[in-house]
Amino acid sequence: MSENATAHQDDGHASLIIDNKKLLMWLFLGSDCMFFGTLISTHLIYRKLYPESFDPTTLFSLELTSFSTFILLMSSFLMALAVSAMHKGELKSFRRNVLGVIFFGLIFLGCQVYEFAHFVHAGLTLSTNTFGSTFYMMTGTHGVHVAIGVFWLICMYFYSHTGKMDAHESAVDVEIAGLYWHFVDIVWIVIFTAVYLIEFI
Amino acid sequence: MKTISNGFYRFLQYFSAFIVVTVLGGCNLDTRMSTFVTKGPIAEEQLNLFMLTVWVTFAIFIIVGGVFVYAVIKFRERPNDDRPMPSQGHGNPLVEIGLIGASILLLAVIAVPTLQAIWFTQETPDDVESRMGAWYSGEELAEEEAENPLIIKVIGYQWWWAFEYPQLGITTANEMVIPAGKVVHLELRSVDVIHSFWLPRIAGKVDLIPGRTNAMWIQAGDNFAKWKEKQGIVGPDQDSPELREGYASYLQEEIHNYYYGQCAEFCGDSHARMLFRATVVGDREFEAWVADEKIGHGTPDGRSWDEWYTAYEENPEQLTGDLNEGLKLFMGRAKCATCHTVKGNPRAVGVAGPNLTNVGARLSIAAGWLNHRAEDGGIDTEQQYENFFNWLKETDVIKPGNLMWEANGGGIGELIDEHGEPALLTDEEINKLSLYLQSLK
Amino acid sequence: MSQTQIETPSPTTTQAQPAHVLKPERSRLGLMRPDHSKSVFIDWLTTVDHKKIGIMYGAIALFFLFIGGLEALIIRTQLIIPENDLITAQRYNQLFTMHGTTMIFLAVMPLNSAFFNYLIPLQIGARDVAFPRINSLSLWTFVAGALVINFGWLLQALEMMGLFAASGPTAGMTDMVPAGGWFGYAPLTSKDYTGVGTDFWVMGLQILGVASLSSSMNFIVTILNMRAPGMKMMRMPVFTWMSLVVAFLIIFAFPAITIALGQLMFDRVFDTNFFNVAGGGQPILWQHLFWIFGHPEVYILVLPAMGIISEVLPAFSKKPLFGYSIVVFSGAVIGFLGFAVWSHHMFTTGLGKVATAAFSLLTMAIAVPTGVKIFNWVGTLWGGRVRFTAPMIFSLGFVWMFMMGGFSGIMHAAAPADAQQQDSYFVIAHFHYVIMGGIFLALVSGIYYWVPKVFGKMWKGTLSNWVAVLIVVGLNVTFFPMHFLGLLGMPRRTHTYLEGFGWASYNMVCTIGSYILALGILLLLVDLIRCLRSGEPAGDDPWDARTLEWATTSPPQVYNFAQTPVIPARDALWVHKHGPENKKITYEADHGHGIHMPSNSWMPLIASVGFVPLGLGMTLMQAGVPYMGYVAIFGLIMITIGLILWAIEGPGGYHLHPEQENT
Amino acid sequence: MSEADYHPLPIAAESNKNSETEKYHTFVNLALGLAAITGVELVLVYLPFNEIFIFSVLLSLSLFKFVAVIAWFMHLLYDKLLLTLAFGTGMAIATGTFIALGSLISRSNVDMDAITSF
Ligand code: HEA
Ligand code: HEA
Ligand code: HEC
Ligand code: CUA
Ligand SMILES: [Cu+2]
Repeated sequence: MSENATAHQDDGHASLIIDNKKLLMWLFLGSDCMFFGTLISTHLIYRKLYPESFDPTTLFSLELTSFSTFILLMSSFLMALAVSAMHKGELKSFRRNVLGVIFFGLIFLGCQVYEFAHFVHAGLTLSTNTFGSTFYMMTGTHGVHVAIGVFWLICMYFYSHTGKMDAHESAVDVEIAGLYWHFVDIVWIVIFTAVYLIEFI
Repeated sequence: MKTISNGFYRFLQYFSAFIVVTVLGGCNLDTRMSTFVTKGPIAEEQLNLFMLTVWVTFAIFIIVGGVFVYAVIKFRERPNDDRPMPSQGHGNPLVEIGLIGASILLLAVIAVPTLQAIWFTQETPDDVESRMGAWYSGEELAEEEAENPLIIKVIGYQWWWAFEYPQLGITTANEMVIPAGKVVHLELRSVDVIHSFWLPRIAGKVDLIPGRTNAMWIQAGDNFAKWKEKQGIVGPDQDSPELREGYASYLQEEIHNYYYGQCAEFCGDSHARMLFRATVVGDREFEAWVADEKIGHGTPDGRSWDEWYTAYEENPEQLTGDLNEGLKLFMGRAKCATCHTVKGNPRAVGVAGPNLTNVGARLSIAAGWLNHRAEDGGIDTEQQYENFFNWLKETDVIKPGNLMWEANGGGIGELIDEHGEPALLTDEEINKLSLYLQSLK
Repeated sequence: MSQTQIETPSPTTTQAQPAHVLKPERSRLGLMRPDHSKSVFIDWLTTVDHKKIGIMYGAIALFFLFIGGLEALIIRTQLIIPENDLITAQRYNQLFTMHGTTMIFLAVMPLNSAFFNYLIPLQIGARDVAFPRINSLSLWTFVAGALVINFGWLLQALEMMGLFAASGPTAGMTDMVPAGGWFGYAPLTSKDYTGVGTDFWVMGLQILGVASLSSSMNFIVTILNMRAPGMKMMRMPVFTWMSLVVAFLIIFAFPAITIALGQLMFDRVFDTNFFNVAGGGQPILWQHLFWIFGHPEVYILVLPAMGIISEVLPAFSKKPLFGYSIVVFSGAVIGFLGFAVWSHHMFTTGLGKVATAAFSLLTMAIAVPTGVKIFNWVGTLWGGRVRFTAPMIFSLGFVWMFMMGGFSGIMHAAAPADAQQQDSYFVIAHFHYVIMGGIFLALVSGIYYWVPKVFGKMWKGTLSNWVAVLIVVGLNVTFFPMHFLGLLGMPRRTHTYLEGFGWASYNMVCTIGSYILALGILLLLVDLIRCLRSGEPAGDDPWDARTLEWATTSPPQVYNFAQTPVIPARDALWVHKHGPENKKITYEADHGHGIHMPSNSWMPLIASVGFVPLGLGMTLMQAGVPYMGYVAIFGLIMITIGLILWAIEGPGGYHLHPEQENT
Repeated sequence: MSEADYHPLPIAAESNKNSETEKYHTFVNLALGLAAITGVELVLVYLPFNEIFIFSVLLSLSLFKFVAVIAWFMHLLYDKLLLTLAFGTGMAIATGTFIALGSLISRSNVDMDAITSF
């Protein structure tokens, strides 16, 4: 989280003027594309192979999922504000926004837990069929990402109360947390369309 | 099963043989599973393409390697070298582009035949003379079957092969029989893990993947047209009894044979022991074989099966003689019939193991691992007996992990007597079973 | 350790800072940092110095090279005669699986990593990598993964002594060591067919994946961000360039296998249907996912080797690399194309004509950029002054042998021909030529080239010639006959074969060759030990080399360069030595606050060690060992705590003042 | 990429204040837009239009959302090109692999008899 050998950038090694941590995060996200790409591919391939095996429209509630999509998008918005606030050094506004993000993230997770519970109750488990396997693993991995993000932001929130935040370092830390959070959001954008919406056409 | 008596002695034996072979013989490329000596259009096409890649890369190797060696020698540092410092140039774009162009050109030389070969080998041709209707004169075929080539369903099991002939209603195991010179269409499936069907002299491999059906075509020997072409007889309508005869003798002399194949995809403990055979025969021979397979076997003493089973149930002591005893074991205590089918025998219809119809006529058992083919191509009966005996006695040693030995209580390694105590087959029982199996031909 | 100082004046160096002068400080956690520890042990365990980490990577990799080689020797001994029964089928399958896995993931990749770690910061004039503590995490996580993946051997020994039996979901299965082949094709790796060995394999690879991913991201940042002033991208040494490409390959290729392994793990633990045929799973999907990773993986292995060659050949030809930019570019093209050819490992799976054709052509296309490299290496020699030093001999061997391996690759690429070659010994021949004849020779070349820099000792005598002769002869005797074996129909992964197929004499030659090879490698070790024990001081630049790492002391100081160098040209040191006056390397003035060094830390080690209980817990749970779930959770907690403390403790750091010491 | 000269990191806090306020408006607009699009999507799937049409509209809408979040929320638009390259390469390889995989695996080869449970 706060790893940076070049904290003392005066050593003069920054050839590209990108912060190390930020670059690292973007690389991670590029790599994460492949993770989710593989998961989503698996899901869609099995959907394509066995369209008759399962009709998810009987289970999915588009209203609920749209709601959680909306929630996640708004959390992204708040996250952007939080990063902005940090850049301006407005700690208060930062805290407010981050709390919002955490709150929205928790709502999203709540929706997902509810959804999973509902599906399992309706008889779709990991081992029911390929749909169950791919769906849970994919959305579950996304959920874990969200949970990690929430945990991270909670840590940040508390950290902001220790008074140890310095405008320069922490702005970057918050920014990369933000990058992560937005990425989780865009993955959901893809999942929402590719997994939920197209089933209803 | 042969056990290794003296490892070091055997090592010495092979080592001296090896010296002799390498010094005197050079490389013998005409071996049982050689891809160099082909006996069918697919393997031939594959070999030709391979040789093309060999020559092209060899040429590149000579040129590039030559320049490389020349450079190393010519430009080596000599003692007291007072030549000026080499120029510190950074390359020459023209040379680069030229070499890239040359590489692409050479690749094209390989690529075009590759594409042709892909289409040739992967699309079952509609060869008129290979249609069942054109050559098969056995029992009546369904109308639509007459338009198709012979179809064989190849099914892979850990670690053996089932060959079903759906058009003919027969099934055999581990030794397939196919007609010479005819296109045969294979449908490949697996029931457990991935296997791969490889018959090197006739065709490269195609995998048997569970959850998936694959197909390939094979042909042992050329068809008439191709043969004529190779004989230098041009013109598509050339046909005459003499030519037909020449073609027939080509098939008889060069193609009729016993071909070796092996599973080529790692499939568990006994992957190394999952071999198979293809016997390539003439049309009439093939029909005779099919007829034989269809009839299957009668009882050892010539009664009808109904009578035999009545006797078996009412007073089995009446059924005497090694073969009857063997069959009683087969149906009874040894539980063989729960897994094996013997055509004719109405109660031996198990499907967990290889179909044993005519197993006594096959030249190997245990999926090609235990062989009893004599020098002359017939059966070495002593060896055959020994093989059956060893197989039944040491199934798990010969093929560790195979289903026949341990199958959750159903295998012959788990047999129990009437008190529920473990009771493996005795040597005497195995003897009778082996004799019975030998009689299945 | 590497503080040992050899008195060789150089423009960059000043006297070493005696470590004990500095006192460890407290971290933000309030704990003492393990800096400047007098205990060598603690110092190495907690080090964040890329050079020490590199040395440890190298040592561990060499260890596993020997393990993997020993496994290979047992394999070869089993195959020496037909129907040999030295080892059982099951043991044989375990041996080749572990041989492949060990060699690729635990020997060659970490050996590459050793070179990355040691050289990249030196070559670009940096103090250290961008994230020293992540670097330490990568190392120890790699060790944890290696332990987990090899743990099966211990369990297997217990099983054979009757002290352990699997009782969980894999009850009754006696294979405790991975035995599914290095590409673990489903459904053989499902729990119906293999036991807890496969779980070790899955968990071990997952953990190794974490290590590779984290170190790759670290290196990309390092290379892009930490270059010394003037070290433009197109001035970087080719080795660094190739490492950059490899790091990108890793971060884009590893996710595919991570997910595939995850799916496999779910199949085994939660009965999911990814590869379970009865439930609609498609084993073919595993093949795709594996090779989407697997093919880039082989370029991950080979590109660093090509980088080494591109350093050694110019150095000993006294010429710059011919066509630097096109060599760099072709490296990147190889990397990129590497993602578009994976199905050439699946030509026999019934891809269909069009797909077969497409992958066939794309695969052939890779010959072009690879050829470019070969041509440029030859061009480098042309008109140069070729010195037959030990590194050079191995590099020349590489060009030759790799070319041969590449050619059999092209033969594979012709899909119909490959139908006869796939899964036969021809494949084994192909890739051992590119790997042993290629990568391994290059790595040995690299060892001969850089050991004087790393340890400050020079090689003695001409034992290296024997090493070269034995290795090159050995590998050709071992692997050349395998081409014929394959074409004569011998399938790979067979623990034995029948007599009468014409394979016996070839196999015997191969086996004899492998012993020659082993002798050669043994001698390499002897030579290395001799050099380390009694080599003469090497001096800063014993080879009259071209790149920046030779501008500092041998061995380099903890801080690499006392002052940051300013790079005026490609091949900076060469230009410095022989070029015009205005192209000399200059050094930035120290602003008086000394050199900032990152602090050592326990946290990466703690977090990494957590992977051991996590990995073992998860696997042993499958084998039915009680309470293992808790062990796994304990591991997870350990990792989390390690990471949190890591974040809180802060990077820390101290300052060294080389100048002052001097006075 | 070949940036040779180096500067210390720009100090973000002060100098960025103006641009941050500017961004604020962009963010608000974008958030509204994203919410609206999600609404449109939800309605769209129930409308009785041609399937292909709906499908392509959905695809472009989500593509827009995707790109928008990356470009503005994640500042990629304002940031170094290199970051776009790093992320874009991953994205491109992932997409390419997805397309290739999707077209390589088809139902025609599936052995439906082997599947016993759905
Ligand atoms: C470091 C490792 C490495 C490298 C560099 C390569 C390089 C190549 N490999 Fe290899 N390969 C492996 C490691 C490697 N491979 C491994 C481990 C396996 C087996 C995995 C397993 O099944 O366990 C394998 C398997 C494998 C297969 C699958 C075989 C099968 O299972 O059926 C194929 C098929 O196309 C293939 C092709 C190639 C090609 C075309 C190259 C090319 O990159 C080679 C290019 C080089 C040259 C061609 C030589 C120099 C060029 C010139 C001098 C220019 C002029 C040349 C021409 C115009 C032809 N490889
Ligand atoms: C980096 C990769 C790498 C390397 C370096 C090697 C090195 C060697 N490999 Fe490797 N091999 C693979 C990767 C590698 N292999 C892979 C991926 C497979 C496929 C696995 C699978 O199918 O799943 C394989 C499979 C494989 C097989 C086929 C097994 C089969 O399919 O049945 C064989 C058979 O000969 C073999 C032999 C060798 C030999 C003799 C060496 C030699 O070069 C080894 C030389 C090293 C040493 C010899 C060790 C050092 C020296 C000593 C320890 C000497 C001191 C001690 C004594 C003499 C007692 N390997
Ligand atoms: C639990 C099932 C089972 C039982 C019971 C069983 N077999 Fe088998 N049998 C198999 C299987 C499976 C194979 C294939 C093994 C292999 O080659 O891997 C086989 C193979 C054989 C073969 C070799 C066939 C060939 O063509 O290669 C013979 C002969 C044979 N069994 C005879 C018998 C006899 C006799 C008995 C009774 C004593 C018996 N089997 C009982 C399952 C069974
Ligand atoms: Cu079946 Cu190997
Ligand atoms: Cu490959």
